[in-house]
Amino acid sequence: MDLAYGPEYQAYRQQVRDFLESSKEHWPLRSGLGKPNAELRRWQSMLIERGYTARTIPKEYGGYGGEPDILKSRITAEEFTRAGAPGGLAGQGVSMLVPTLLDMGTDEQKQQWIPKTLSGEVLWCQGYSEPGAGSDLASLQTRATEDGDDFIINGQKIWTSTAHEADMIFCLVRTEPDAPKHQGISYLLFPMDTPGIEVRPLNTMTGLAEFNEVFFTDVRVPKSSIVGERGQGWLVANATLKHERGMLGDPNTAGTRLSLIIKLMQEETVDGSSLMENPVLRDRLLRLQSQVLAMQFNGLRLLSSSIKGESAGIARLIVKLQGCELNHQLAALAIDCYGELGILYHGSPRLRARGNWQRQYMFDLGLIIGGGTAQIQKNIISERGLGMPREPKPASPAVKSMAGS
Amino acid sequence: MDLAYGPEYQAYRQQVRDFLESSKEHWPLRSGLGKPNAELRRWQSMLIERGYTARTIPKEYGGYGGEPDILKSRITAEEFTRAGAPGGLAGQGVSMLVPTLLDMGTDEQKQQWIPKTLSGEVLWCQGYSEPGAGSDLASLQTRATEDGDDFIINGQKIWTSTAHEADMIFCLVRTEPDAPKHQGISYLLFPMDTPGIEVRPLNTMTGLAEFNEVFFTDVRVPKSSIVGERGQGWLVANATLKHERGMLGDPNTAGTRLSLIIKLMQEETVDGSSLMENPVLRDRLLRLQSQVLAMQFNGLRLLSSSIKGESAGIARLIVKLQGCELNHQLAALAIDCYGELGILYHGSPRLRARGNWQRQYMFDLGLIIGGGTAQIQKNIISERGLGMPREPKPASPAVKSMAGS
Amino acid sequence: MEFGLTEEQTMLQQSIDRFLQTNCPLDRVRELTEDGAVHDTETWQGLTDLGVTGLIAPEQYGGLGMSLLDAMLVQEMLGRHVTPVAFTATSVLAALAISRAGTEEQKASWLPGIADGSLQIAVALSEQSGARDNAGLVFEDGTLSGHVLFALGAPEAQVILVNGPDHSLFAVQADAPGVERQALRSIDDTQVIAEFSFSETPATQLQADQALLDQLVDAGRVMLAADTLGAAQHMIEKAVDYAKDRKQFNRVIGSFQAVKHMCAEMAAELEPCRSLVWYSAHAFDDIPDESRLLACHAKAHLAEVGRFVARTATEVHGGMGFTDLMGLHYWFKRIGFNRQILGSPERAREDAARIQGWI
Amino acid sequence: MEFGLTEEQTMLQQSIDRFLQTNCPLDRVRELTEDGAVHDTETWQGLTDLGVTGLIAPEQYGGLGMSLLDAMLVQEMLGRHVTPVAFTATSVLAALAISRAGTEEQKASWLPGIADGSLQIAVALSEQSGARDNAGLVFEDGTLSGHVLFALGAPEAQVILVNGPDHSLFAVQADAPGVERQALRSIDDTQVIAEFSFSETPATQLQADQALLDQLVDAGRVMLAADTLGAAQHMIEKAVDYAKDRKQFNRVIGSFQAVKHMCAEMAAELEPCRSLVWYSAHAFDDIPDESRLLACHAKAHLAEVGRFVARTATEVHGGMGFTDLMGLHYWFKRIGFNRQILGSPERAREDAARIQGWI
Repeated sequence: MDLAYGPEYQAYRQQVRDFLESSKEHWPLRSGLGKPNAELRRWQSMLIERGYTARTIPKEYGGYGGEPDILKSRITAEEFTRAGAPGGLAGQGVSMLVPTLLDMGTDEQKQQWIPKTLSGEVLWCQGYSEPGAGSDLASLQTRATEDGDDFIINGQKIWTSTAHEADMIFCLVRTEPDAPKHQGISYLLFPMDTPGIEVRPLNTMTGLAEFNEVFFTDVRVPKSSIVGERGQGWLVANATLKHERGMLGDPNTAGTRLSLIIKLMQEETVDGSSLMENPVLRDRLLRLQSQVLAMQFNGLRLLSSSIKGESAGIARLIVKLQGCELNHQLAALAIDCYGELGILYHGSPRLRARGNWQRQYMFDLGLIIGGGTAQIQKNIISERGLGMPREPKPASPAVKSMAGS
Repeated sequence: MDLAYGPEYQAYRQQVRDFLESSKEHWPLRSGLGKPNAELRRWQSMLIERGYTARTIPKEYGGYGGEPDILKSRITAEEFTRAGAPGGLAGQGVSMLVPTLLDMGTDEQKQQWIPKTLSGEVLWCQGYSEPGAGSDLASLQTRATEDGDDFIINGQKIWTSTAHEADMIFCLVRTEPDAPKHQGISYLLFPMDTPGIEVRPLNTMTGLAEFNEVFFTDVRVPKSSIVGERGQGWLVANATLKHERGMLGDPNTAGTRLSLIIKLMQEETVDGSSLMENPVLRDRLLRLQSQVLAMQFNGLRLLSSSIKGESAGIARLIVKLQGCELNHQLAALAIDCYGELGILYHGSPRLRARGNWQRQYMFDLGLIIGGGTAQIQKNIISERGLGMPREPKPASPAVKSMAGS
Repeated sequence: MEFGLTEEQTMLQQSIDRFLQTNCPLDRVRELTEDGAVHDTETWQGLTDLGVTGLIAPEQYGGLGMSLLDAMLVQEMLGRHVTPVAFTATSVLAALAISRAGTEEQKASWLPGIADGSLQIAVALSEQSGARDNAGLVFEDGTLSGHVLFALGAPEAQVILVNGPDHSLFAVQADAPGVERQALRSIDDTQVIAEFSFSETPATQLQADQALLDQLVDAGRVMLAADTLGAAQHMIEKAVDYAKDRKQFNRVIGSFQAVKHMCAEMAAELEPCRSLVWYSAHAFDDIPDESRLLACHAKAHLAEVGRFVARTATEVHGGMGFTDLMGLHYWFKRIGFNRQILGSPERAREDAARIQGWI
Repeated sequence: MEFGLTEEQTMLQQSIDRFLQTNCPLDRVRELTEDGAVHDTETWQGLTDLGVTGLIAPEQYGGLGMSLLDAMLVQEMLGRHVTPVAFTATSVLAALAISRAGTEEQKASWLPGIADGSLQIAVALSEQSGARDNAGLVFEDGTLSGHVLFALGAPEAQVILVNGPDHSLFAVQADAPGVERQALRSIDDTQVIAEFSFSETPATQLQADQALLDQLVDAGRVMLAADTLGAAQHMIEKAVDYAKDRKQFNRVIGSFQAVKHMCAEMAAELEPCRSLVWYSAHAFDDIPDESRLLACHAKAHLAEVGRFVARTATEVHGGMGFTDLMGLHYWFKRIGFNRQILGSPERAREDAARIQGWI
């Protein structure tokens, strides 16, 4: 057990701090997931130059070209958070498409897309989910039929964040309708301004349109847009889906929320007494603090396993399930602490924390559902983590009558 | 909404009170489920004479021969509880075999067994559950093979309370091994001193042997011992199993426990302060009080539905699930209130309440599991109460290979 | 002995249910509340025609003089249909306050308007369950000054009933000098809340005392519990229907044990709540000794069960529950609103401890 | 940076695991504890041979001078095998107390015996986490009078360490005049507790203060949390194995989603606890500023998760879990015992609030 990072890393940390200290004038005003402006792209290029983002991506594709170093990545993240500095670009192009292309793309595809994606010149959206295929993603219905050297795509995608601003989409479509459901899918890249694409904002319970629906009507795309083999899109996508699931439930989010709640309980009053003097709310806070600490230390354990290249087994499988639920419970406590004030929203007078707690309480529920519902997570934990059997396949009605049961 | 019982019932209540007041000298010292002594049998006969027990059982079978009257039954129960008076005999013979015989028995069987059972002359035990057939009771394996006019029984039963004292057993055995599993079972009555029966006490986690295992080795029983048709034992048993499930989770038990906890929280101290002054424990108490009240009022609603002969639907289906869990949670709170004292047991010095809370905490877990586990209860609520589909039958391996999937 | 509804009560509830289903479906609610909370005067008029607005007001003033149990049954249906009308404020709380603590003159001037649906009264009691942001009033020289938060009632209310210092209750004309109304916007745009500021505002005092204020809080809590009951019941029904219809992995999701058990747990938690709410309303009407305790428990318990149901029913709906498409969140938010107003569950339980003499 | 166990630590744990599995299986535990709690001297001897009893005692007194983290790993295995030895009392709490607050003479007289396993010391600290039944001591004229409850340690302990008035700590010879030991029998016969009464009993004072007493409570809490971790982990493994084996309705029950999800929930709750317990022990050793807070959280959180796992694993076992046949209840009760001793979870959380200056 050694929680110190060693002299090389201390030096690295200092270097990051110095950079952040000296670069304040370049910090972009807004960051986030949408289309980056010039200021943001300049910042991105400063970060790549120093290896603070795109660290392990080869230089020839516009990355820093460094060796993987989990500790350096973590130190970078810690220092950026501590300083309140905006990070590098974080859209789905950078986090999901780039790793996919590095793994499965042709040289040409890598050359063509990775540098522009990293620099922010091209913004991507992800076309995986469909209204009829939620937890059962592989049952997707969007179809690409052949027409000479092209595919003609028809169908619908949902939960497509940034679709309204994106230049390009990486998209799963069914190219082999007669193949078994996991084997008939291909992974395509095409521009969002291709004729026949319509984007409609998707409002959620938070009152915001965090997502979109995307409709395809006879959208013509050259067959050369495929990444990987035709019909193997499921494999291509799955290689990076894991990344997405691993990111949900981050214990550092919970840690930040916990600190905010401690502060609010010390500052807010009812009938003149601070909320921290309320033993029942305090006990709830402390129960959650136990869980936050446990998840943070679990995160250290995962980090340590990654450094050693070991599998952390169940400790990793549970992060999404436990982390998302914990975040939801923290938001619930904050709302309860505010009492009547806790229901205010939509920029109301007397609104606290810009309504973030209510928004998060609802958005967290979306996260509990999305990226693999809690039920799917529990299936995964029991099957992959504990080695329990899958549910037996149901006898289909036809088979049932054949078997006479 | 009218919670008053009306003049006829007021008068009845007074009559019960008067009886209890004037009969104190006859109250037996012990009651319960085991073999009744002379004192207890005398008391039982006094109660039958007045219709305070065996109320609706015809006079010719030794009952009171009254019309069913749910309110009178409830008033009787209320007044006996209030006075702390021992009730009538309550073993499985009275509560399960007698209704079964009334419903499905031959005249001869009724004549032969009901009067002796009601009077306490004959004590019964129940042979349903088996080690290999828990939630899936119909998969029972105890086999009865034919030998002339007799069956020869081999197999094992479990959870057989009072088996060590019982004179007779009502027992489910498989008489038709080749029939579908629900159709090959028969319901038999036979003496516990038949050669080949061995009773072994079954210790549970409470440290007591509340149950037994019963082993049958070549036990010879005449075929005439069957109640109902041969092979229809499943139907015969199910008619009364419902009664058993309905009895578990009684909200009055929870009400009594709640009162005891209130008292202990007012009386016990830590560092000189009463536990009621601890806001966190008090809040837990109040949460449980909400639930106890809700379940008690739900009980009133069920009573009202019964009087009107209406089905109470979900309100009845949930009683076992919610009631048993509530009782368990109440015991947990009591243990937590006692702090370190809460772990004492086995007649230890400084033991509180004779260790009842720990015993109940564990026994309640047995009740949550027994009589249909919580999982089975939720299946029932969702299927019968909410009309949700049953789980599809799994494709058997043979069928799967036929269907080529 | 009968623990249940009379035939008339069942019919009342059914007729409100049908009326709201036809006249104020979700599409209408959506449209009306697009820019914030409103009081739906058209639906109010329909309810007036059904006699509902005068349910509590005494017969001699044109009302029906019915019980809180009846009013609770109405509110349950309003929750079921997330109806944007301020029924509890005017027809229940104001009607109770004025008929119990009003002078003859006050009764005569306000109760007929409550009964015929022409008068809207806002009610500010929230400081009874904890003052935030230094809310509170002073009464000097026949005028009120200060502010009160979380007043319930229609934006166009002509009269405001406010809880003042020393267990007092005042009626203020909405257009009196020094009155300012500031709409507060909550997650739930189907229920209206506002803040009122007064500055040397003339006010008429009612003959209130702590007991009356307690009764008003009790009645309000029972009504909020009933609203949550109706909303949560509806969410369960929607979840069950969705689960029977939606397919994943070639099966309706309602055949997965995990989904079935989520639905079973919701039903198992909510069903006993119905009896608790019935009893608490009945206690308010007929068993005064138990009324306060039961109101606390109904409010607190429905808040907890409501939160569980709202969340679980949304989960059963998967992504669809999270979007605006099906509008499930209208119920989710209504339940969330009811949880906090007139005392959080923690507060209501603390009150319950006090009522039982435990602290 | 490494958040995990060293190779040596893993080997230590594995060797204890193997030793206990071979030498103190459930059958032996059953037999030994049939009439109440005992300290298993034979297993203790085996642990002594493995060097475990002197783990904490400093090297100069024949011990190994290792860390609480190492001791915690041992205790986890003792919990895993529900081993009836009083390791925490003698080898951890007494060793820490004497090496940190003993005079040279006191160290020399007791630490070697701790190190070589020949000395058993009982430790009474429970009044630090709340006095019940007027427990407490007075110290006058060099003697102790009064009584202490819930002392941990073997029945044959030769020395008793007791927390006295004004943050003091005393050592008493078990055979000194006026000492009475009364065994308390708990649900868990694998752990020994007793009450001691003193009547003008000569006692030797150690150089303790509140800080030292806090450290002892912290260490005790971490050890109890580790014990629950080991016991709960074992219960999950047993439940999973049982579910893979037991058939109902022609399927192994482990293929039912409800059963799978119960197992997944247990694992999801318990797995992060491992890191919490590791960190809390590490903090005791190396990050004193965080030590007290972490000990409270480890104790409280493992108590809550332990209760959930104990109950759920029993449910997965169905009726078999409830009977004595498989002995699953030994783990259930061990977890139940650990929950209450040295401060209930509510108490530990209250302490955590105080440590953070929140109250």
